[in-house]
Amino acid sequence: MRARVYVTLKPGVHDPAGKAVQGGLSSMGYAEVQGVRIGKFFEIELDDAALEPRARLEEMCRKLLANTVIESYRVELL
Amino acid sequence: MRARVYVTLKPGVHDPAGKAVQGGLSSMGYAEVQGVRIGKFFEIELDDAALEPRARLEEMCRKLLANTVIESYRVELL
Amino acid sequence: MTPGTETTITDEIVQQHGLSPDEYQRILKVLGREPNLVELGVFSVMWSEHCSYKSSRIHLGRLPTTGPRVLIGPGENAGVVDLGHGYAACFKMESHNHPSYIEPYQGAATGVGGIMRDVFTMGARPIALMDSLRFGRLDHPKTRGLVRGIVGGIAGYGNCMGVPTVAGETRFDRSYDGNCLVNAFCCGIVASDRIFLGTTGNVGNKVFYVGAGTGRDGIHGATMASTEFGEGSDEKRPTVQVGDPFQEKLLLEACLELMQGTAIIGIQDMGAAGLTSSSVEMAGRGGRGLLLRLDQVPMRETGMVPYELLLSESQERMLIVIEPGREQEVFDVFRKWDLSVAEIGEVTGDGVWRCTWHGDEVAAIGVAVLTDAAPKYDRPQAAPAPHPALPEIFDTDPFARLASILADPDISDKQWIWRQYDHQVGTDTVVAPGADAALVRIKGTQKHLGFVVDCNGRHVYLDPFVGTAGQVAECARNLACVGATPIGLSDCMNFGNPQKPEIMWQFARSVDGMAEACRALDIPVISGNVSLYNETDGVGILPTPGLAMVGLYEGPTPTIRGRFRSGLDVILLGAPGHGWLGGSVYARQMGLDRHGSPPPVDYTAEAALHRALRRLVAEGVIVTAHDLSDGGLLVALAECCLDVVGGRFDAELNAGALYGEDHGRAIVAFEPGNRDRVLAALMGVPYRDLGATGGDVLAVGGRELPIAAVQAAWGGAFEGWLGGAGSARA
Amino acid sequence: MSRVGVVTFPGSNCDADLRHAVSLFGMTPVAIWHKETALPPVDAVLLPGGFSYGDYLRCGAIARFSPVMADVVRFAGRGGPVLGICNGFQILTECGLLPGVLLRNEGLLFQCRDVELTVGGAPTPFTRGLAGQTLRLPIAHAEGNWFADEETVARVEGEGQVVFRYVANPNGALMSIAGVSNPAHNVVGLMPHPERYVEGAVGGTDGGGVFRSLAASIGPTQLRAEGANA
Ligand SMILES: Nc1ncnc2c1ncn2[C@@H]1O[C@H](COP(=O)(O)OP(=O)(O)O)[C@@H](O)[C@H]1O
Ligand SMILES: [Mg+2]
Repeated sequence: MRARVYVTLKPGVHDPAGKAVQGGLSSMGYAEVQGVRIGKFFEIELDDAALEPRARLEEMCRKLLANTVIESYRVELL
Repeated sequence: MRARVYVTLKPGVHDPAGKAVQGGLSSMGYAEVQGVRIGKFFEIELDDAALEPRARLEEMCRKLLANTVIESYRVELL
Repeated sequence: MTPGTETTITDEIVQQHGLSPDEYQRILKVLGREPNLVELGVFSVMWSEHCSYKSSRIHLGRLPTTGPRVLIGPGENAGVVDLGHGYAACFKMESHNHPSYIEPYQGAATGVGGIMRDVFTMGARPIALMDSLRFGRLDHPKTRGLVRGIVGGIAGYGNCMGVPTVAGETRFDRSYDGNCLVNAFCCGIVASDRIFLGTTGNVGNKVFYVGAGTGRDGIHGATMASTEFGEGSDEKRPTVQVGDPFQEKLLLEACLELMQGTAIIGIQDMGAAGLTSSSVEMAGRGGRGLLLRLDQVPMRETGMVPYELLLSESQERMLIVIEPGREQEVFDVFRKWDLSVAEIGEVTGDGVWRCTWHGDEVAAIGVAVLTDAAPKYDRPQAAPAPHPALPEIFDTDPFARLASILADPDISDKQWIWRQYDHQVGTDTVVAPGADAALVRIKGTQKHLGFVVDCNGRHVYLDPFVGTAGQVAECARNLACVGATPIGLSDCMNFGNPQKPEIMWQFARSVDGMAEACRALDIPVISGNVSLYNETDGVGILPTPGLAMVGLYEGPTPTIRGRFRSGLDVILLGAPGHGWLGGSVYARQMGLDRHGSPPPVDYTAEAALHRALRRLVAEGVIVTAHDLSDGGLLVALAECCLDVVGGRFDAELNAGALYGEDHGRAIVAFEPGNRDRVLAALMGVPYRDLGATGGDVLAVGGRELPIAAVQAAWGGAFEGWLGGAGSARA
Repeated sequence: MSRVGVVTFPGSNCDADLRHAVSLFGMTPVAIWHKETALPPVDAVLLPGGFSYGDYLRCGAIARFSPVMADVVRFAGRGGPVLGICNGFQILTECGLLPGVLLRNEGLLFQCRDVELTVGGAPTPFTRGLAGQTLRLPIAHAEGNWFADEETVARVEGEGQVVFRYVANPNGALMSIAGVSNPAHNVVGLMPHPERYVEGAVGGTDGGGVFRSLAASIGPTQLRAEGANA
């Protein structure tokens, strides 16, 4: 069983790397880019017999994969 | 107009971060996790009048957003 | 059927493995049969330039490699020099040029990782790193990205390992446009009676694999480094290895922990050509055979086959040989550090290197066939056509060029680079980057090690013998400026295609120049590395014999610095010089950098100068010492001033006097009250009064420049060019 | 003599430096492996700099689940002095003992250089007698950009939890915050490295105050001379 977890910075949290990418793109001539924010995602391979995978994954997000002070997460089962 | 660009390590390329997270999860008791690979995504705000956004975004990926030596990318227009 | 044993070897397959038809015939002869595909792969890496030194070996033998302090010279993973009181320094420099050009961040990172493994394999805890970098022109489209990626990779790996990067050098030249150089140096400290070697001991000893699992990284990496770049080299890209400094940090600590005990008979890192070359080298040194059960190798990916396992260059792995019965100690330590550990084979008595896969034999080759029988070439040499003479330069106002010379990419401030390196971790860095040489203390002793890495490729290009000899002198001079006496040298010979007689000539002459200077100055060469085929589409790099020198200073930590402060007298030590401009920064700014000849070296005068400098530092009678090299007298004075303090100095206002790069000179500054003690310490070395520090202008021969302008020219150039957003890639 | 625990996580690399500094100030350093489930008897716990678990996910995120951390949290709850330096600070924010998070530096690059810091007035065991002083200490980090939501910032400022503040902001940290404490002031974290500047021969001596303060806070000690070459 596979799952994907997306972790994004909450609105209002500073994203220096996103800003740098945006600056880089605009200096390369991509004037149409008006904003960039960077997130990360996890491709997780789960044991097929895993119980309550969604609940467990959300727990992993709260505990480790996301820092809920600044990040929000979304779990997708494939 | 918004787009999302996903950047993933190519299959076979070592993912030290994914391995560290997998190790962390398993020592926290999530025995069902058998593999973790980490990717990143860019949420990109584009000018509504942007021309050929997909082609331009793919160009941005090749030039900056992805390191095509070890990463592959996927563009999604929202 | 066992993968890799049934393929018929065709000419095409031989060629894809980078072996010439002659070399394949040699394989048939020494093996007495056709190799299978696995064995062919093994030959291709073992006989590659990178592993076999087939073009360079006969020349390296001319280097002086012994001395009263040398405990281990070239031939092991790194050389070892005795420091006294039970301490020894273990060091080596190595290139990672081609991988860094293809993937700058990972290429440079894994270069740093590799050189650290060479050092801790010997039982030494790494205490210092250096890096020597070469890039193309600033306005070349690839240069900026290469600088960012390579510096980022070195920082990423070295910082995570907790080893300070204390010195380095960075130069730019059009010849590196398509072939950057990344040379990494590491030094460790080891107890002189606890040095570990890559050997096998007795028949029946067990072979252990420890560290990270094996993936498909960098297969053919060793062959790649031995082939000229050109059209189509992009196809080799998937061979890039990704470094994992975290795993290596664990591997370092685990190895050093196991080394506290007596279980280890031999230990060898897996570097270029991975499992193959590490196991063959061990068997070779031990004079034994080896059996490897490849199916027991920890794997990171599924479906891997023997060919891949043998040729993979996955990082952060080691082979360990132990006596039977000590297995549990190995398991305990590596499991404590959460690392893979597996028993994969044993030492045999038949001198054959043998691999099996689930019980079936997939390779069986005599160890000597892979090592001693490797081809050795005495490639033809030819001196190139003489370089054009340096024309007389008519410059009505040479002083006015100071700002542009300070902003020259080879001269200007490289803080942008070394601020990204943790240069303090370990809390022993006495003299940090930015000085002539770094100085690192060894806690609990009065010993301090000086570190410098240097190469002036313009000088070497103009005359490989004299140019290389001059670099040896300059390295020793740099060490003397922090009070250290040279105890050993590690070199990294970066040259073009050795199949071209002019390149082979450059190489041989450079080796001879190094050998002469090392003999004259009494400095043994204890380790090194050769990187050939550094060219793109037929254009070779400047010959670049990177030299990393280590010096020893014993005594209370010195307070010497490279900057002036107010109220000091300044003198120039050494002969005044001839105003030698051949190969100088000044000549380059005039577009004449491939003209003339480099400055000659006077070993006797040089040695006397170094003795005097060391004594001045040890006696604590000088505040500042700085040697004269790139940019000559005026640049040296400007560098001592920067934004700290100005000064008024005497000098003739002609280009040779201001910017000549004659060897054998240094400036020192001292409190006027110490003059007598300073002069007494010179022991006959000639000197000349230059002037005194103070004020906020740099005044020379009646001309002047505000020190703010000196700082702006020197300090702003490099960072300004790199300006803009940081790299999006981490 | 006072015993000061220094935890080693996988990837810690300033642990030996920290033990060296502790011993220079007359305290006994006690090395603690992160897999220990209980702290040995110690008077204070220090979390060193480095790259625990490679800093791969977020700095300090995985280390926070090391077995020993549960007892560190209990120790802090009992009022025991806990100091996190650099990566140690990141671990303390990840496990919630300290407010805020440490984001990537504004300039994105790792920075190793000296900064000037002013010391706040809170009565922490690590800053006794230092309030109001300006210290020159080195930073060495890529993720030292302290961030918190407005409410947290207001609380941290209001309760006097700002222990160190940069004179010139090197990394984009909110309110130039370089180090904070918990509300009880017994847990402190900072990005700069006081343990690196405790000897005159190597960098400087401005970090010495932190260790002298700790020594004074946890018991009688015989201070060894500082500034001398070990
Ligand atoms: N230019 C050189 N001068 C002196 N010794 C050298 C030189 N090049 C290589 N060596 C020595 O040859 C041996 C093999 O080098 P290398 O293949 O780079 O080692 P490794 O396989 O450990 O990476 C080492 O002991 C090295 O010190
Ligand atoms: Mg080696």
